[in-house]
Amino acid sequence: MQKITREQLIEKASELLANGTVSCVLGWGAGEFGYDVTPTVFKTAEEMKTGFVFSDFCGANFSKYLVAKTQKTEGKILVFLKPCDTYSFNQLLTEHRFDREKVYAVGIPCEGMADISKIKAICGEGISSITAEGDTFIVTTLYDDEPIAIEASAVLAERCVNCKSKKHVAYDELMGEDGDVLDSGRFDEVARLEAMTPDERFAFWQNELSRCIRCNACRDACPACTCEKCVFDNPKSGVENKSPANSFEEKLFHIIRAFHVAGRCTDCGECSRVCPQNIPLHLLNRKFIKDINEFYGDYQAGAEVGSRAPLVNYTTADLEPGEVFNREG
Amino acid sequence: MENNQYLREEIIRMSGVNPTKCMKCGKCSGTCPAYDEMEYHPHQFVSMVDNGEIEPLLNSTSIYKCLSCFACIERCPRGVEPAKVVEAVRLIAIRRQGANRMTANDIPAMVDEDTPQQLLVSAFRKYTK
Amino acid sequence: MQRVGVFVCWCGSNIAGTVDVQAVSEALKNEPGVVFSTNYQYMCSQAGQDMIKNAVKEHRLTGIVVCSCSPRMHEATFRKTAAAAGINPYMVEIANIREQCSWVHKDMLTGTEKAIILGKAAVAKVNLNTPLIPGESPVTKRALVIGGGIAGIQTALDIADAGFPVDIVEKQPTIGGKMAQLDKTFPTLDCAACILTPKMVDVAQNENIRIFSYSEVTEVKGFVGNFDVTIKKKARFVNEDICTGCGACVEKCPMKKVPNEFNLGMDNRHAIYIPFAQAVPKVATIDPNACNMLKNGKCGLCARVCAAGAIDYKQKDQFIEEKYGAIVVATGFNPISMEKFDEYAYSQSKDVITSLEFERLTNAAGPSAGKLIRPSDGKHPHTIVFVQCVGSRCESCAEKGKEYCSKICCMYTAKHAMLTRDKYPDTEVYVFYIDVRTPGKNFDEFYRRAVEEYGVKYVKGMVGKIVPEGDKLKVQASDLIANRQLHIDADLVVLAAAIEPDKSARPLATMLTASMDTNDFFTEAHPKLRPVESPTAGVFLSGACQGPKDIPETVSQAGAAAAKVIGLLAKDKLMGNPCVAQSDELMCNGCSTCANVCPYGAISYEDKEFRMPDRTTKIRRVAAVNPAVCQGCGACTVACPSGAMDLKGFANSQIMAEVDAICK
Amino acid sequence: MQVNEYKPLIVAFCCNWCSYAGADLAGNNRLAYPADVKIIRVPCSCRVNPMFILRAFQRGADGVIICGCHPGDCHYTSGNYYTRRRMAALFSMLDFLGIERERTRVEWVSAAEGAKFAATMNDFAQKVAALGENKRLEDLRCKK
Amino acid sequence: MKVSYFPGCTLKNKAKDLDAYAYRSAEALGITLEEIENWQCCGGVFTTANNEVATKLSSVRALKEANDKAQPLVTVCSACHNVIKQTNHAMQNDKAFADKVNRYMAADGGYAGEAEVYHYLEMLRDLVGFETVKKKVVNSLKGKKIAAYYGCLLLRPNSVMRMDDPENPSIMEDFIRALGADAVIYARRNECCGGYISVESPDAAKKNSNAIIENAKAAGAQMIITACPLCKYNLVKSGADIPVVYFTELLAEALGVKEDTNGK
Repeated sequence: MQKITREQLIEKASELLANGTVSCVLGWGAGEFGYDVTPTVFKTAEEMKTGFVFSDFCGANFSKYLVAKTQKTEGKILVFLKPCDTYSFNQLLTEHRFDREKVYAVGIPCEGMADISKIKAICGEGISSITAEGDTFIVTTLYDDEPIAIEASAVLAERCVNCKSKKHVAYDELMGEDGDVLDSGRFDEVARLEAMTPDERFAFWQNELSRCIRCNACRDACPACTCEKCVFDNPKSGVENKSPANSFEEKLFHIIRAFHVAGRCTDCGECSRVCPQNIPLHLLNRKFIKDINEFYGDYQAGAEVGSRAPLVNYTTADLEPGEVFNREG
Repeated sequence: MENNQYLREEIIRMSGVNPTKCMKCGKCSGTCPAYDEMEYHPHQFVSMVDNGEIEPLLNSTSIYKCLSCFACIERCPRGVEPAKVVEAVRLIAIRRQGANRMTANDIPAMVDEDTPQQLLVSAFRKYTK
Repeated sequence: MQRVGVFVCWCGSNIAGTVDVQAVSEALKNEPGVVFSTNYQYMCSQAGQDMIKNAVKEHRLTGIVVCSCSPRMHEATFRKTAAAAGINPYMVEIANIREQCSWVHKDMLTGTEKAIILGKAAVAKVNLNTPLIPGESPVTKRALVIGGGIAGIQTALDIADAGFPVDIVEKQPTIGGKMAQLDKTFPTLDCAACILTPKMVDVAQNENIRIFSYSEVTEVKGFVGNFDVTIKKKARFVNEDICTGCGACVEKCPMKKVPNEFNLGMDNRHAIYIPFAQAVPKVATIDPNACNMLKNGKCGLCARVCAAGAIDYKQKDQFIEEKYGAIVVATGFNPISMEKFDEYAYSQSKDVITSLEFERLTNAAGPSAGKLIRPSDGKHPHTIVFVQCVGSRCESCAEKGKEYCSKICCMYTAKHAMLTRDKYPDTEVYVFYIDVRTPGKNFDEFYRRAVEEYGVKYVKGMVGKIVPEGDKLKVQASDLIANRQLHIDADLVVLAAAIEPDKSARPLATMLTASMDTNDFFTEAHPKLRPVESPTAGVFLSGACQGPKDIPETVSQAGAAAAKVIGLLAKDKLMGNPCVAQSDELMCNGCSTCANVCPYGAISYEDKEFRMPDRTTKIRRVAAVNPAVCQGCGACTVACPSGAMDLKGFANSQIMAEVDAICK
Repeated sequence: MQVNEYKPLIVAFCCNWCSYAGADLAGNNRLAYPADVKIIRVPCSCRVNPMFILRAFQRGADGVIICGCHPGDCHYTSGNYYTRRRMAALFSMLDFLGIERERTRVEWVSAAEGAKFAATMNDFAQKVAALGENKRLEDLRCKK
Repeated sequence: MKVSYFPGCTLKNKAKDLDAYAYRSAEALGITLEEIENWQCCGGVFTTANNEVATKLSSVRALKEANDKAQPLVTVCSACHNVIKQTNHAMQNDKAFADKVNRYMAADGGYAGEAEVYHYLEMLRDLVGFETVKKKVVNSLKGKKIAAYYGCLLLRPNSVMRMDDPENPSIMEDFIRALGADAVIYARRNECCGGYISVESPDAAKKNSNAIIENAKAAGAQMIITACPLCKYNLVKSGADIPVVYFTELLAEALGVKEDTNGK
């Protein structure tokens, strides 16, 4: 389903390793199952040939890893960036989180990534292999005799269904064609919730958030959450809280987290992708983005390096907090 | 004094003009090429509409004298766009039943051999609904 | 653990009338950290203060909570008491149980209950207080004034008179600014040169003042009391120290068709020139764009005739670095371009001029030697039309013009009209106005004189179009009072062009981290209470760079700015407010979010080396707050995503503790 | 009448330069407002971290109000402009989660507006009291 | 290069010259004018009220046709140009208006103001380039003092028309210079001739037109050019004693295509 192949990427990486442009490659490595991948550093072409993976399950956004990796690595790191990753990449540069000079970014096209939970919803557990054939996935499981064929479009990740942009906003080199910023319906779900009564909204979120096990996966995957020390881990912050407990921080973790990334969140959707409880966390971020767009004019974090986020900016004519609720009339 | 809020709002809505932006400098009337033809002048249109005094304007031939040359729109320092106000008042007048100012029967008397079609078309647009 | 003493004040019956003070002091005894709690009739009295001092000694208190009136009333008092008792003044917290409790609640029960909670909150906070010491920084006792117009001149003279050295940086070859171009000044009509040039001479002769003319500020570093400034002294190809200003070079220079900017291009000057007779410094300058010698090496006449040998074709731009304690911005204004207002035919007729051009035309030292003539044919104009508000008071989103009132035009137009009628009674003078705005001492009287005594015809209305035809200017305008359209055949039209800040102001503001409004006027620290200070500490504002101003207003603001500078330079050390932001380097991401919201430019970034647990080192960018510049608003603390930024005296943990205490 | 019996707990964050002085002025003029309102002094409304607000709610506050200088009058020139944006976003988010929007408010009160301060607090306290106890943030994550 | 062309009512009747010269000159400059099929009259003046819809449909249809062909829409007549450009601007910026229009347009498919509208003069300046025009001139008009008469419709309102500086335009002067003649600058070149008021009050139109001609003559003009049939009519009717011609005629003359060679 992806237009670019694993082989093309390995070839590009090998070439850049060979000519000394980069000293290592930050890429997707094989995980436990075919559909789970893990960020891996490859030092040689040989390592890549054995361990590098590129498939419809390589949704992971690697921008965040550059913060730590650029500190530890001599020479440049090659990183493959899908369009949505490039926004995070720029946002981190805006925040001076890594040295641009130490990265060689190759933009790669993305046809949208698959959501394994959607596949599991169809095939159940026990998947032993998934192969892509054209626009179809062939899934074999331990429990079914016959492989199951699934339309790729039916299991596209939510964030890819509502892809905001196929355009790369940062790269040193581009493989394939660049796309455009898309007019997606990504705020439709937020708007649907907004149209509910407060009681319905409360019920919705109570149901969603009550599933949280405070595993911190959302935070750990989020490219905006790169703080040297997270407030939730810092005893001095007054909100320290590491484990699930029936206390303040526990309940408001997601609100605080969403506020901390408001204006910085590029809407990459990693939080929801990695949530083991399938909580639609991205909706919190999108609510902030939608509000900010509506209150202060359209703003896309990471669209350009050095832009000033709306929450750390103002005009004298901004709307009043009380007017927020009266806008509809 | 008359204060027709309904028509005031209607004119504001149709024209998209905010008459309160006017600072009463008179530049519109200073620049108007049809000034002498008018009973009420561009600045008065803005001020009278703002005050809800619409009937005198509706009943005046001034509404047919604006040339739509947009000089007042171009030169107004406050972006008030008086010509749009005049236009809105004219439309309200002309949309009233039987209010056409010109009919096809009037035409033969007006034309000469050089009269461009544009002239008749424009006049018709301005004088009839 | 803190040892906290609680002191509940009765304030006579002011507090004790609605609050059971005994119950409050009893209740607070049980709070964590509290080792002593008492109440007294008047805590702020000498006896009350002594009670606190004694308790500090007796109970070895480290923190004090006073439950009393508003901290805005007596916080300073109790801080002094604490200091006298030997503990840090910032270890005092006040619970406001008078204004915000006993005075607004009626029954004893609710009053007492709330007072206890407020007391608890104060105790919870003081438990987390730390001793704070105001930062100190030295002050370089030298001021920089940027701009050598009347604003800069007055500021510099006042500072110098107080005994501090001042440098003026002026981008033109001479100081004097716009005022030097004016003819007479309202409302007294004394000649501008007569009152300005003596001041210019004073500047030149004042031992405390150095003039960097033909110079620009190119870099500013540092902060209040300690600015490092780089000044570019542009090459003028004349040795300033040797040139006597005799003018022999100017006379001999063969390039004499250079538009004279001092006369706004209405006549010409030479390639080597002295802008005007009273220029300070009175030295020649070579215009490199006009001089043949500099362009193609042919000529050299001026060097040959210069007896002093001051001409130096090889002179280069010089960069001077200097330290300053304070910087005054006095960059002034310019009339806006009339390019977009061609309904007034400014580009089509030489006889449509701006008011500043009119000043030059009536100035005895101007291109027509003070004789009012039509620039096109030199004839005497009989009908003169003045148009006010050209480009002022336009809609904010207008494509041409400015939103604000330029403030000075009403008065100078009245002046021009009056002087014209006075000198040339055969003229007819019309002034078209929207409103005549003349607030100011003797201003309206002045305008009325123009009308009543000098017969100037004021017409309420605006000119819509000017058509040059033949040797006339056909003015079409509205007369709103008479409700008619006027048509006047004029000989000369004078446009009162809006004024705007000098173009050099914007880049300068960036260098100074001083804020500007959307019109590029400098923003004051507080529009009413700190009108001559920029929000950036140590940067002061003088004259029209802050907003349109006439001469009297400019001079008073210039003096005020000087007073502020003197107040600063008089100090040997600057004591900061200790309640300033502080960044925890270990947690700081270096993301610059805090610097974005800081109104004072107090936050900078540096690369720091950190030792990691695995013994490697890591270089990270981290924020550093300059305590001398920070004013302690706390905007950065909320903007900071990692919580690295905190505010001393109002720390996250302290406020959180107050919240917890109240919500228990 | 029974509806209004509930005594809410209200936390008011007041900027030192305007609203806190406004509250003092209300006191000077003996303009009564419910004792349920407890004021915390901050140097500027922009010092109020959303975490403080959430903490107050979580610890049982029924309403939180932030008072600052009128836009354009900030002692620090721009602090309240940031407050305005932050709180617009935060309160909209709380509303999105189904928390009653009447429990949060931002009000600009100058040092001269003692009467406004008292009136604001009376009005706010009354509205919050009408809602009764704040359970929703408490219950947002109730394990079923 | 092919462009869509909206001639307008007058160019097919009383101002056939204006049309014919436009065709021939364009051809000489390598541009094919492709006339909009079944074009309808623009209505002569743009009704500024935002609830006036039906009168603007003909312009929208023309715009849509040009856009469907991915061609810019070119007009010669100032009035058509003004109406079509203002309509297009409203389609782009006034959603409520565009929605109403698109309800009428349902059968033709929607339109949202995507087309580019050029006046013939803008086409010469921006698509052809006056330098190119200058090179193609065969009969230089050297020595002729020609005054450009813009009138109101070409330039105003500038926030929509975006053709030139509305108070000090230069596009027609540059055009005149490209043909080798001298351009005469005079202040009334952007004042109204009186427009359709000549129906009701011929004297008022005459007063305006006279002032324009006198102003041009005082500035030394020997000829006036215009892009608007109504302007031309009013100027001529007021008793102009210098020639008033369409700019396309001048262009055709300079390009040497004034005489009809194709029997067109």
